[in-house]
Amino acid sequence: MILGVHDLAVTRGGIAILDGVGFGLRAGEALILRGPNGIGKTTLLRTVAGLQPPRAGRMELPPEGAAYAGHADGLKATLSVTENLTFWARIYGQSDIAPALAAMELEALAGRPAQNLSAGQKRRLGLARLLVTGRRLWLLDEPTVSLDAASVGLFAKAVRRHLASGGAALMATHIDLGLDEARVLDLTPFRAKPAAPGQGGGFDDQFDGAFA
Amino acid sequence: MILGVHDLAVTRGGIAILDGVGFGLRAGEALILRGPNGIGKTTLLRTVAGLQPPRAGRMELPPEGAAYAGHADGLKATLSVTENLTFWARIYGQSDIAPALAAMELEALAGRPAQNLSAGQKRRLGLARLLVTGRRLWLLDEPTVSLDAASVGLFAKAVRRHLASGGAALMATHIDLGLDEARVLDLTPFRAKPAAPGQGGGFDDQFDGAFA
Amino acid sequence: MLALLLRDLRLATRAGGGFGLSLAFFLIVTVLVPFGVGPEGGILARIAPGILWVGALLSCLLSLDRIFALDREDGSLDLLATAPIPLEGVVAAKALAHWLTTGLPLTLGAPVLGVLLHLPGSGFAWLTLSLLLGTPALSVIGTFGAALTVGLKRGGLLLSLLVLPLYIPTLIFGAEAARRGSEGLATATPLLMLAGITAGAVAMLPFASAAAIRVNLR
Amino acid sequence: MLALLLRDLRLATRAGGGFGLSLAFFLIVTVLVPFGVGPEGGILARIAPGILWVGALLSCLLSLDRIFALDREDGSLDLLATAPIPLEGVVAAKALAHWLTTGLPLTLGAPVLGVLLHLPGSGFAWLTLSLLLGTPALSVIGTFGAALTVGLKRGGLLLSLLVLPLYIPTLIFGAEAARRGSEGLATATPLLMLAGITAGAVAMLPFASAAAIRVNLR
Amino acid sequence: MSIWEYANPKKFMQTSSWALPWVTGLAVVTLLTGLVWGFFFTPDDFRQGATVKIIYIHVPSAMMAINAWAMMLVTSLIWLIRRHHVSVLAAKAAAPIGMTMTLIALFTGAIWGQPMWGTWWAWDPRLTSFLILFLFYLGYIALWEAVDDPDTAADLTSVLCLVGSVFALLSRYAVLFWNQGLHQGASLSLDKEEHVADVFAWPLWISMAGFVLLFITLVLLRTRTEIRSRRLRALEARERMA
Amino acid sequence: MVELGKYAGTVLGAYGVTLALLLGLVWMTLRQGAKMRKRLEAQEKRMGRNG
Ligand code: HEM
Ligand SMILES: Nc1ncnc2c1ncn2[C@@H]1O[C@H](COP(=O)(O)OP(=O)(O)OP(=O)(O)O)[C@@H](O)[C@H]1O
Ligand SMILES: Nc1ncnc2c1ncn2[C@@H]1O[C@H](COP(=O)(O)OP(=O)(O)OP(=O)(O)O)[C@@H](O)[C@H]1O
Ligand SMILES: [Mg+2]
Ligand SMILES: [Mg+2]
Repeated sequence: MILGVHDLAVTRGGIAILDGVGFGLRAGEALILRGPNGIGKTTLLRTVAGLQPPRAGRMELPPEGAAYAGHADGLKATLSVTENLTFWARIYGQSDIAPALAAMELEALAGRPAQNLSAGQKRRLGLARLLVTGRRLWLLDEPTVSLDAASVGLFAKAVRRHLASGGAALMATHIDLGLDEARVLDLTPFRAKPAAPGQGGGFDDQFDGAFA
Repeated sequence: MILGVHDLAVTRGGIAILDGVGFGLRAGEALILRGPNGIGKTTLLRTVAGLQPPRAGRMELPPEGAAYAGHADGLKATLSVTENLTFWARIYGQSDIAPALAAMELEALAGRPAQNLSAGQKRRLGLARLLVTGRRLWLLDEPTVSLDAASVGLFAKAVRRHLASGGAALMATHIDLGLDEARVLDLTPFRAKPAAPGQGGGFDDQFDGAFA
Repeated sequence: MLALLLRDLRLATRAGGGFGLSLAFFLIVTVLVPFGVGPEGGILARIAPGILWVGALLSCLLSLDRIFALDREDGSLDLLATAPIPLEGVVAAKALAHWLTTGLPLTLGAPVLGVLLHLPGSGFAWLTLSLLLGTPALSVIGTFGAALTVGLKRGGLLLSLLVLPLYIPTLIFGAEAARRGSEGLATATPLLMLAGITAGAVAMLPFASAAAIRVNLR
Repeated sequence: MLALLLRDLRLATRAGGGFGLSLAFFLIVTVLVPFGVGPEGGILARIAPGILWVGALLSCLLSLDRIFALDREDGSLDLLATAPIPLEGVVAAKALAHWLTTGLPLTLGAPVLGVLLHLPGSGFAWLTLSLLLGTPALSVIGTFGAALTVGLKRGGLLLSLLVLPLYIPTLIFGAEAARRGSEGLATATPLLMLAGITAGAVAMLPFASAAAIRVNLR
Repeated sequence: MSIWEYANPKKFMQTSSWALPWVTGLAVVTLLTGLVWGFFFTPDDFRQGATVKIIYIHVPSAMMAINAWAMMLVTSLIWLIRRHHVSVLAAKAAAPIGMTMTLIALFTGAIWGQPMWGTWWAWDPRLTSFLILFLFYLGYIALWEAVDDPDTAADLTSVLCLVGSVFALLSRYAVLFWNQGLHQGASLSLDKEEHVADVFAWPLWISMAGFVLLFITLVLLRTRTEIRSRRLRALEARERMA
Repeated sequence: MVELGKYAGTVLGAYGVTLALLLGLVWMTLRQGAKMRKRLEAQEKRMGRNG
């Protein structure tokens, strides 16, 4: 078991968004989060990544943590493709970026400053970063935004290779990634219900009756 | 004829990207631009919008200009949904924002500051802005990024209504918008070829032989 | 245009919008100077008009990058450039909004800070008048600098570098008027020059700024 | 961590990265003061150490928002926070990079600007020494302020407002040491205090900064 | 044949490569003549002593500092009006030279000021104007560095040069109003009283000519480098698209 | 040799600074020129003279 999530509740801006979310992810498995806009996919992924604390529930994560890729790609506009990728590789203690460049077909752009890439090329570079983290668990928030069909294919191939080598991936997306083997979890049923009066655990739920 | 584009060449960072692009758009028509990442869809749309000068060719635009919606939505994080929309309506000399809110199902979020919207909700607000411009020609760059299936449906409905009322739309996208009546133009064949030595019109093409 | 002005004023007065912060910065610069040069009243009184002008100028400077950079980042500037209002009007509305949220409060706040620096009694009126005449020029010139650097990531310091030499004539005449006023000398010439600079800058620079923005957007 | 330090230095020295610009700002503040207070050598000499310290402090201040804001905007900070290096280390590397690109150049540039303000000959060595001891504290304290405001759009002026009170002790002792030095008095006490502030800030503040960033990210 | 033909880089490269050896040679000869004559073979001034020898570098560099900016103004205008690429590249090429000239005038003036006025620096109007000019150069160069699309940078720096020139003039008057100053008046003027003696004037004229020629040489060299870098950019773009 | 008297330091300093700055400028100009020429030649060799 790489990731276990039990009865998790997440909040955004102090307000409960999702409640009672639970799932597990074994080596070689991928799970796709779905749900309408604003249901809380981004919030859930950030919580699992450890960027914000859960409101309730429990998570089991690999000891070394997960590799997170959000809406923004963490690229420096004035550094070249190679320099950007090398930096992240060194941060994660890796050294070889050539396979990542090859996997996302970025070799031809290697010397180009990131600011001169198109939207999709930037995104491909952002995904190449995942390959140099060496982490087993990937958390991806709408990874294929702006990608054309060929690049979505590259991405799917990279995910498959990652799964085959014993990794796992949790992804939020609205479109079809072409990863038929992945399980799908629709978050709609977990939408948080307003806490019953006096029942919620947080400070904000303890007011009922205070101003009688 | 709402938009006529003849033999257009566009540049990015001083470098020719597309060459000889031509198409026409009549009232009630929609055209979808396709092509791999980095082919120049964004650049073409910005050129048609008048944000950058074409390198060559001719465009016929409606006298009042076009409504452009790019990757960024032009939202102010601290203003509410209503305030954001009212501002753009006033800039375009319109006053009624209620239909736009309704078309994008934003009524429930009307008082919420834009910073507290999810990625898809922001995008919906960005598209609602188009409805308050009163312009006949829409130029849309990846309009459905981050939208869920239901919102893509809303968007398609809004475009159809716009076309039915005599408008036209030019859109760049990688995914299926469910607008089957729209024509599709693949930009791949228009990729600019390096100017033949000494033939190009720009300063950068006049060098050949300069260093003999 | 009015819509734009009102929106900018509303944004500035919202939380995090920066209204009052440049006034606060002015306060802090004025407070730091006595810590730096020591507390003797005589010297402070002597340098007060100059320091207040320099402080007002710096606070103005620091708020310049808000003029266009935010609109550029969230795409509003692209949309404004394709909207049915002339870009010169956009620029003028932005400069006016900047003056209303920065220059005017600084002008009104300066006399209060003058007390901290032992500004002589006769100097208050002249200080206020010179700031009132001079700060519009600071806003308009600053808008030009902001327009030049709008395409650059965090152009803040470059912006300062470009704008400061342009500010020098305004500073010289403004501080000179305030200093002469506080020493009881004639102030007509520097005040006239100041008014001339402001009038000229307001009349001409919006065109240069709009041109710079057009270049930066393409 | 070393990778981060090197990246930040590289980013700073790239075009538009802001290296040298804070030095330029220092130069400009120093130049503006005579325009404000008038050209008389005696007065300038008297206020020179204080103005130079205030100028160095302000230039330092203006470059603070680059420390984290850019990384926040492009998502790097989220990624660094989930990376296998302690956030305290990230903060320390950032503060060091800031000092190397700001505090150190300011220290080296100050004597040259001293000439413009007629700093007395005996003052140069003490000015440099006090800046050398004091600027690391400015960088570390500034990093803390930047960490507190990292979540805010254009928090620049708010950042100044938060950091300036924290800068005051450093400024007082630094300027005092420089002033006494230029007047030929004993400087040991303020210099010792300055060294103490720097040592304390370097030892403690990175923890507070890392905590602030964690809070701001969630 | 009009000067607009030099908008073609090929034409400019050919002509400049033909002219360069001549201009360079002439520059070296005049500069050496002027400076050697001035340094070794002129008498001391009765009031200023040997320091008067500084005039042979101070005045020409001060003059070139202003002339370089004037040239940048003209070439920038030509770019804005006629889209003459070589013209704006020449403006870009001239800026670091003008800035160096400004620095030389400032440093030699400061060194001269030490014995003459007893201070390295005084807020004299002419000195102050030069300091401001230095800031303008700095801003202009920094803007070129910061923008990476060459035509965008050309447009922005040209607008800055235009607006900056107006404000530079304005500063000059402001500074004169602000402080009357210690500095020498123009000593090569026709006014008899102020006229420097002929023994000093000849080498001064020659080294001024030398500075002008040196400026032309350097502008040509640097413009050629700028044109090459545009060429390299264009080739790299072609390679990328191929 | 010329006699500079008590102003030797001043005059030599001024000439020294000037020479240093001028030589620095000339050296930078030539070095940048040579570097650009080399890069351009390498690129032209790689691509053929006209791309
Ligand atoms: C740092 C400071 C200085 C600067 C920026 C400066 C600037 C200038 C300029 C621009 C000129 C040319 C004026 C013209 O030809 O119209 C000039 C000329 C001259 N300067 Fe300076 N100067 C400085 C310091 C000094 C000092 C300290 C002295 C000596 C006492 C001095 C003596 C002269 C003389 C003798 C001339 C030639 C007279 C003339 O042609 O105007 N300068 N200086
Ligand atoms: N400043 C620049 N200088 C040089 N080339 C650039 C610059 N900016 C972008 N490019 C290049 O211009 C080309 C066109 O980019 P554009 O953004 O128009 O592509 P796009 O079709 O919108 O791609 P996507 O689908 O990925 O958004 C890309 O190959 C990109 O790498
Ligand atoms: N600061 C905030 N305060 C209160 N509510 C917020 C805040 N930020 C976001 N929200 C709300 O939290 C909910 C969850 O947002 P989240 O970004 O996680 O959605 P999402 O599932 O990723 O949506 P999308 O598919 O549109 O990206 C949304 O309804 C949003 O409006
Ligand atoms: Mg989301
Ligand atoms: Mg695009």
